Amino acid sequence: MQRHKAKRVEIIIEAALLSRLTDSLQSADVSGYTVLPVKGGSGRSGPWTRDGQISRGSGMFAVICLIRPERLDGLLEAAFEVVEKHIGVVSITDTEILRAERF
Amino acid sequence: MQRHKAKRVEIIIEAALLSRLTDSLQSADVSGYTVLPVKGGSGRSGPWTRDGQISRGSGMFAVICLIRPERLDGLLEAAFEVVEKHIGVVSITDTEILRAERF
Amino acid sequence: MQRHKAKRVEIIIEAALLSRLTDSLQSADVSGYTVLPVKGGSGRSGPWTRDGQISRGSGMFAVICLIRPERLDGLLEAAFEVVEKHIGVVSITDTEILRAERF
Amino acid sequence: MADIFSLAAGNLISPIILSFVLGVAAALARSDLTIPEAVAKGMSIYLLFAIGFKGGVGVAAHGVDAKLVGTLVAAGVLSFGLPFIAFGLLGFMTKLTTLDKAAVAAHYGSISIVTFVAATSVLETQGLVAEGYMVAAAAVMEAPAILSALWIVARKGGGASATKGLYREILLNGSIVLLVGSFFIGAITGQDGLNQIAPFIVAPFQGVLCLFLLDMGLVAGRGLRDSRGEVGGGAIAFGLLMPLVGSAFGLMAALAIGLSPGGAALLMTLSASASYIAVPAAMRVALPEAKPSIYLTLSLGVTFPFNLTVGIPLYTAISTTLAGG
Amino acid sequence: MADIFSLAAGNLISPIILSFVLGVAAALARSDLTIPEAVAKGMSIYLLFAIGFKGGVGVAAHGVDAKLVGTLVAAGVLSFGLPFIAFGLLGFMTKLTTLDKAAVAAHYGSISIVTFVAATSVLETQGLVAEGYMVAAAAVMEAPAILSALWIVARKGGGASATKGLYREILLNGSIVLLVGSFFIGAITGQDGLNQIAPFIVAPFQGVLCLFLLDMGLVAGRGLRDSRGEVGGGAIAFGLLMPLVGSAFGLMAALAIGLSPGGAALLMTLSASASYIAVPAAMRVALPEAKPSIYLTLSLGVTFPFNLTVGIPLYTAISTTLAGG
Amino acid sequence: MADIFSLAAGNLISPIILSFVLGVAAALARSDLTIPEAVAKGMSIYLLFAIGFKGGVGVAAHGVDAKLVGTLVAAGVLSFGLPFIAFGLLGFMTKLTTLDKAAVAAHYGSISIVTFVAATSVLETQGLVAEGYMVAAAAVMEAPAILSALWIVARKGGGASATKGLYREILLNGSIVLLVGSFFIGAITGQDGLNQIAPFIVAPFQGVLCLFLLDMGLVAGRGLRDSRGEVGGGAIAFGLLMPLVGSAFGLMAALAIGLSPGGAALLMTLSASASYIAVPAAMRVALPEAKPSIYLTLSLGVTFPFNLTVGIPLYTAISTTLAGG
Ligand SMILES: Nc1ncnc2c1ncn2[C@@H]1O[C@H](COP(=O)(O)O)[C@@H](O)[C@H]1O
Ligand SMILES: Nc1ncnc2c1ncn2[C@@H]1O[C@H](COP(=O)(O)O)[C@@H](O)[C@H]1O
Ligand SMILES: Nc1ncnc2c1ncn2[C@@H]1O[C@H](COP(=O)(O)O)[C@@H](O)[C@H]1O
Ligand code: NA
Ligand code: NA
Ligand code: NA
Repeated sequence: MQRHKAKRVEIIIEAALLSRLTDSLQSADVSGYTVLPVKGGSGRSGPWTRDGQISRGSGMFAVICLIRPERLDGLLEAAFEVVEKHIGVVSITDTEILRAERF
Repeated sequence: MQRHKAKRVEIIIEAALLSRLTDSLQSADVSGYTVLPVKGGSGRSGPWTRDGQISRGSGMFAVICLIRPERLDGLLEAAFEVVEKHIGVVSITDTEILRAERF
Repeated sequence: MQRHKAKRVEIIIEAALLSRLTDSLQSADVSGYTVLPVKGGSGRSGPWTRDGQISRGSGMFAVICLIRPERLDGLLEAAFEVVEKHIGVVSITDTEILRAERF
Repeated sequence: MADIFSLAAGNLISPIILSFVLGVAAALARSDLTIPEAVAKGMSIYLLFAIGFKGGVGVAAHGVDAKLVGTLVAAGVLSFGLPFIAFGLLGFMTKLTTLDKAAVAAHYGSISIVTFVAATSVLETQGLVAEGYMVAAAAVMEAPAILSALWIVARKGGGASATKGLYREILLNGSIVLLVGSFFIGAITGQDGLNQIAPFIVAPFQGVLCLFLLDMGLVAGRGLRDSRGEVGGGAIAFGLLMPLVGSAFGLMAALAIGLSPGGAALLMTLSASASYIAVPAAMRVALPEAKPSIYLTLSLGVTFPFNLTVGIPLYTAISTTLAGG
Repeated sequence: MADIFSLAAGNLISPIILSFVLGVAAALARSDLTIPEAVAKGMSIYLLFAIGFKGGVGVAAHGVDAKLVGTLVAAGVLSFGLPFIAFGLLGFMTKLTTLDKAAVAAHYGSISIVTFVAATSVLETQGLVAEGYMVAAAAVMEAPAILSALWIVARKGGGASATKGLYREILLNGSIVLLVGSFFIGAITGQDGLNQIAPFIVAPFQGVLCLFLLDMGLVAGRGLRDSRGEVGGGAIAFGLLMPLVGSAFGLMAALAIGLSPGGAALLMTLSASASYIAVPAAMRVALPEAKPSIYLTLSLGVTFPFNLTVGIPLYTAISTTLAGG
Repeated sequence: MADIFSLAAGNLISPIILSFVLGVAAALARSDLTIPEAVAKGMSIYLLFAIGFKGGVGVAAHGVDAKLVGTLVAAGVLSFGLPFIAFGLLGFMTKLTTLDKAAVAAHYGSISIVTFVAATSVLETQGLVAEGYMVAAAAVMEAPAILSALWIVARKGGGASATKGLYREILLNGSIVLLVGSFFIGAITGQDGLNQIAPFIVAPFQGVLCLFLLDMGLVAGRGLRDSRGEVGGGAIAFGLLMPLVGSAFGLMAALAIGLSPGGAALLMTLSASASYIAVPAAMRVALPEAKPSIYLTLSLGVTFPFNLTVGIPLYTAISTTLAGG
């Protein structure tokens, strides 16, 4: 099966900012992403779990974008605009995809 | 700690097809996988979120398979049989695993 | 945007051991991780899904750690202490991160 | 006619309908109001269990009669037959592909259990009693329409994939199993059983239905918002006409069988309603190229609100007039 | 005074308060007791729907009068104004940064709907009736305080990011939409509507509130456990003083408007309470550098338990004395 | 004996049992019917809270007497002791490894709270009143059996890892904390507290139990389906015999203490039941090499249905005969 080089960007971000991130991605023409729920985690601001949150806007999500390598920079800029001042981590991994015409 | 080369295959697939995919993997002798819930996403068919679905069969899941490199092709064929006509993305990443005797 | 080499460690582990794993990570000075819920999976002990569990301690979680390459071994040792005798898989992938000062 | 309008008005300002309207309004205004998926599923399990159980108790109380068999047969025939009528109408009224037409047709042959539940609660507030086995008729009507649609596609040379296991899956889908199962539990334990759990399945029923319809409104409203433009005027007209056509067939069957006015209203409602749970899931497997944005928008965004607001009071009024004592 | 204490004692050993205490104790003891997020959200939707609906029915029953407008205006003024007082007090009592002070101030201008709900259920057990539109006052008070805080930060040269859409988001957040929406449903359907769904929204209300407060206790307890040390003595003193200050302003407004004793107690409670749902979410977007560990610990870990245990009985006693017949 | 059979038959066609049967049947037929995890946890929290609270109210009403202490001591002794008997029986009846035998034994010394809840609701429908503090006995019996199992393994030279924190975790696990906590809330607030929340924790209790047992049936059925073959005939025979043995010890203790017939039936039920929540979680940590497929199949797939259908009516009949007035 034909595979094509791509990048897998994983952004872990606060729930309150999720719609801002996806809007920003959309306006940078990144229309493919998948959002996974996050149950909890830990970082510089200490540990937390979702069941211990009462606030709707609380918790975090993981956003996964598969994207052609040449479009990576646009994506990162769009993401960074939102993530910048906030809690959130971004990682970029080399990957391969099937059916590249979709991306 | 001894690490071994492996592939990490991530398949994002419609809920209605999940059991077909796992059946197909099983019959291709791929008996190790993990299924993560997906909260929402966006692609060519537009954005969606799980809380906005009423249908049982709705939503998507992410299936992760760690597999020895030499068994990758069998896995991809088995997966592709199910994914082919449907919504869904497949990515393959180089990775390393501990305790290779398990895979 | 400046990117830095890092490792992405993904540990799939039983719910009953999650707090032991995160404690062990903390005491190895790994204070950054994200926990994703797992809906189901399959392995040597057969398939299962979360909706088919009644036990609180049941189910599994996926723990993702982004970490500087030089700190990987400490992390793996801390993780392995907990994972060793139990169900659970560990994979290590090369990745890149933004804002390395956080890690 | 005056009756129908006052009935419709009375129906429209019930907490149930207004909760649905609130949901639609919140979704269209892009509020972030959402009901968690698990809670929505929990409520639908509650509603199915309650409605099935009460139906079974009804049968235990009034006994099985010849009408029961007639009703179940009629239900099966309606579900098999209506997709062909829907497919034909779609040919006249829209330019959809064969696949899309067949998929939509399957939805209209099948039923919406929430519409059925809403109808039973309208009947209740009007003091009309329906045959308990109407719940069984609802269960019977879930699946056959899917077969008709696949048969249409196969005949037209479309690529329906008769994937193994699909039929088993449809027949054993959670809603049907729960509905039929709780029907039998109700039938076996009868009034005694009902007395034990009435404070759970009878008293709070209408209230839970409100919150459930709030969620349905949110989902329908989001669907409408996102699919603007994809569904043409012809298709929308179909979504308003088909329930009337379906209910007319339901009425004929009810009169032929001799159902009570309440039973007739429910059979009309079943025939008029379109599925948005079981059938979409089956279509994703069997006809993956058919567009969900079309069939979901029609069944959930057009026909469901139509039945909830205009349809149910209309069917009730007609059936009390024609099948009435 | 004796009255106040016996009232406070009576309040303290209610199932509601003890459930909260159980939650705090379980969290501090590091028990793994948790209520799933979806269930907690489901309960909060239930509570908002019930409280809004009952408020609307109250207005339908007693009619709209001049006091209603007065109350809503007063509510808006209180929510706009209290943050300035809070900001000033914080300047005296703590060494927080301007950003942190502004963020905390926003929380105290806004309201905690669960505190409000707990107060209504205390009133109920005492046979006090409040104006139905107090629910609308609660909705009015949710948002203005956020604007005041952003205005403070802008004046002090802080970096409030007036991100587009924030105001829309605040006004259309789920809690407000559900509260206002169900208020209107209650007002439209009136006593008839209430009769239909009373077994759902009236009878089990107190019990659901118990489980919800159990969850609040778990969350507050975990918050207290994790934030030990981050919040100084001055801040904690503020968290105990500010509700008294806020309630005094609420009382003055209530007396000026001429609210009933029950209504006065509720306006005092609203003014005394601090948000921990809507405002924190807005702060993460608008003032991301302000520390959640400070504002959440104060509003949820200090002021919420204070109001629940000491505040509500105190406000009720004062209002029945001063506004009382 | 005739009595026992008619009692058993009456019990078997209750909505509660039939809901469990429906769940098992749906799972064996591979239906996709599932109850979301969050909803199932929510229901279990409801059941624990309600049963604990009512127990506490019972103690508040009837007062603490010498029997209470006796019952709690007996409960502890039973939970410590039964694992040794179970371990011995397993040695005769099966070829399991020491680790697996010890793990299974731990389950049978501990208790199944849902079996307890089902027994209380059978007692209720028969008008039998049990001592309120039986709930406390249930809480006492959760944990000691785990210690016995670890002690057995340690003696036999097995590799039980006495991981730090395990004991704290067991004692503070959510179920115990909630059960004991709500017991105290009930005891403190008494009949007044119960009156406030009875429409929530009393009236709908049986109905919620039905849905919960539907879920238990689904889980047990799936477990049985997946573990076919792994659990031999000897082990299954143990799963049917051990509850009878356990209940005999429970009966002796009850007679010695002088419990009422209802109380005796509950202590028999507790002794007869096997854990499937607290103990499995502890075993995964302490004895990870023991096979969950064995202990879960036995406790949830064999003993739980046995107790639910045959055991509870049997224990009730025996206790009303022997301990009865
Ligand atoms: N090194 C890391 N690896 C994985 N996730 C992380 C890491 N650091 C932070 N996170 C996630 O980001 C959230 C916020 O991190 P922080 O801003 O450092 O408190 C944490 O709760 C984790 O979910
Ligand atoms: N480029 C992408 N990266 C990550 N997930 C994607 C991507 N494209 C599609 N998806 C996921 O696949 C689903 C269906 O995609 P589509 O078939 O393009 O509508 C989306 O809702 C996403 O969850
Ligand atoms: N090869 C694999 N790839 C991904 N996940 C796996 C794999 N093997 C096992 N798992 C996960 O680990 C769990 C336990 O595996 P096992 O111990 O082999 O039964 C499974 O239920 C899966 O969730
Ligand atoms: Na139909
Ligand atoms: Na306030
Ligand atoms: Na036992």
